[in-house]
Amino acid sequence: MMQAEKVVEITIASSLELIDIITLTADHFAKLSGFDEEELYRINLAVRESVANAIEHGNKYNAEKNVEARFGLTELRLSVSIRDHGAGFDPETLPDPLDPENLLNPAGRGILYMRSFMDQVDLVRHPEGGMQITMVKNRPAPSSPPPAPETSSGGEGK
Amino acid sequence: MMQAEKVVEITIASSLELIDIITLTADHFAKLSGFDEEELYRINLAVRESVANAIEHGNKYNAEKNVEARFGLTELRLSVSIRDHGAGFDPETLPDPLDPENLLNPAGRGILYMRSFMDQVDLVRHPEGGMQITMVKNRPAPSSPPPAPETSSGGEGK
Amino acid sequence: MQLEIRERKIGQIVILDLTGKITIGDGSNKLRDEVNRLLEIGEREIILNFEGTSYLDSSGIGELISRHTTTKNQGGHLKLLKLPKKIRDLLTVTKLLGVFETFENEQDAVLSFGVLGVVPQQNG
Amino acid sequence: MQLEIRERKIGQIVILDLTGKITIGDGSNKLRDEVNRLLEIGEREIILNFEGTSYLDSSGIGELISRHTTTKNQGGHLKLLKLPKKIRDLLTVTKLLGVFETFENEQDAVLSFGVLGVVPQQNG
Ligand SMILES: Nc1ncnc2c1ncn2[C@@H]1O[C@H](COP(=O)(O)OP(=O)(O)O)[C@@H](O)[C@H]1O
Ligand SMILES: Nc1ncnc2c1ncn2[C@@H]1O[C@H](COP(=O)(O)OP(=O)(O)O)[C@@H](O)[C@H]1O
Repeated sequence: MMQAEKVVEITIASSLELIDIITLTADHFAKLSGFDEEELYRINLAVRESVANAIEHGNKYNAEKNVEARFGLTELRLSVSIRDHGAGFDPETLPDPLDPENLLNPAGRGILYMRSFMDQVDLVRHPEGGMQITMVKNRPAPSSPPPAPETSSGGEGK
Repeated sequence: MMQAEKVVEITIASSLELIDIITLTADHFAKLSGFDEEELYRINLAVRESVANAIEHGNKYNAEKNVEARFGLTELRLSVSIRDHGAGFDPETLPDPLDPENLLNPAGRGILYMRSFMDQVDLVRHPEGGMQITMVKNRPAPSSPPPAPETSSGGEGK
Repeated sequence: MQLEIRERKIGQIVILDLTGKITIGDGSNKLRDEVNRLLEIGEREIILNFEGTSYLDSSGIGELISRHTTTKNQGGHLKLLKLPKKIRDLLTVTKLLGVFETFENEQDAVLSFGVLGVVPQQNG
Repeated sequence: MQLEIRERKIGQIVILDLTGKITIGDGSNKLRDEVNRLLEIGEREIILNFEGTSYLDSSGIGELISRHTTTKNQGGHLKLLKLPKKIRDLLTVTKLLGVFETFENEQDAVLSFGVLGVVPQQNG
């Protein structure tokens, strides 16, 4: 049975103590997606980095600015987009944290985390301002638990 | 220090397996609010009931219709609003689940849960359609951990 | 955690050990299916052991009532064992504590069925 | 879970047992403050025991590097003990495994400081 994308959207104020709300949702989605515990951990870390960046570099801890997250789950992949309302930046210009001369730099590894743990990471300026990061991870091949189908008759899919 | 309301908004598709995303957020907020484990459990249950109603009675499991949740935390109270896109209903007309003649009715206790576990419950038709349930719970008096303040300089409040 | 149900037999009595959450959807459905299956194969004396579960939403409570009624209508008994305080509180709030027969320990629950349970013998 | 830090002393060596998450905000700040406090009161040989923590975001890694550098600049050593596989993997991804001295068991870590740790004596 073909199913539509299952979508959840979350908006939080720019507060570090609200990051967990988005990572908890990431955990839940990752479980629904059939990822194992190791991948859950990696997805969780990638999502944490992107939300932390949105709060820190994007919205600069301005509590009046929101961070918007969108989770989408299809049969094939899990996607997570994180958007802030800051000035945005050009990812091409970032120093490479793996370059030996940057190795002892205490910052600059967040995007490396995202790129290492997700299958695809796109960083774009949102047309209406702010940065939008979209991360995609392909779901594991449906072995034992198949991708949760959804009935429309009142039962729970999985 | 006076602080603004800390707000999180979540939109989910009408799927029972996404309820946990909203209850996990409720747990996180309830913890930030300083509620003890017992109250966490009750808030969690009240929120679960309202989201389940929105999916079941409001949106009638139509995956194209969303459920929208809004959490707000101020120094004094935690509020949770749940809105669906169904036909709405008139809470005045509901049978009383505590009436002896309804006692063996397998349904009809969700709103009782909400009213028992939260300090205030308002059920109103949303001006643009659907039902909106707003539940408020007063925060415990700030004894040891004071209501988490938020710095704007990069540190985490609590 | 999703509801898990383990089945044990003591004489003619079936004990279902419940672990996890009994909530709308999966949890309630599983409980319904399991009790219905027992009734279909002729079981009539059923104990639900709540030691491993303390999360019961209104749909879960509804399921308890339905299974209680169905079992009774077929001449059987559905009894509740080791209710954690949290579930006892929920049954108090909903004024349902009087509807169910509840027990604190397993032996009392088993003996309450009368002769059927007097000589416990391990089955299966 | 928020980071918790327990402090032990073996001779001149301070061991910090870390439990919980080392992440942006509280976790990183706590680690920074604790190591800085030790340096201020003159401690120079520090072991961070990771047995109880496996969650380290990029801010936490940054904090490790900063504390490592600060300790070294003051003539001290910061060594890492019992890295769980998950944290080892993170240090591999970030090519930082070579930057830190890491140990699998506590005695090796203690002895690595040389004479200071040879005759372990329980303090405080
Ligand atoms: N959402 C964002 N808005 C603006 N700038 C950002 C954003 N995310 C990342 N950056 C920029 O990219 C740099 C690298 O980010 P990252 O790899 O996460 O490391 P770190 O956050 O430790 O600096 C940041 O220092 C910042 O300059
Ligand atoms: N969001 C909603 N939209 C439409 N009707 C609702 C909604 N929430 C509750 N109701 C109505 O109120 C009744 C009582 O709800 P509740 O107390 O939660 O018990 P239950 O869900 O078990 O029926 C429902 O059966 C339904 O008719």
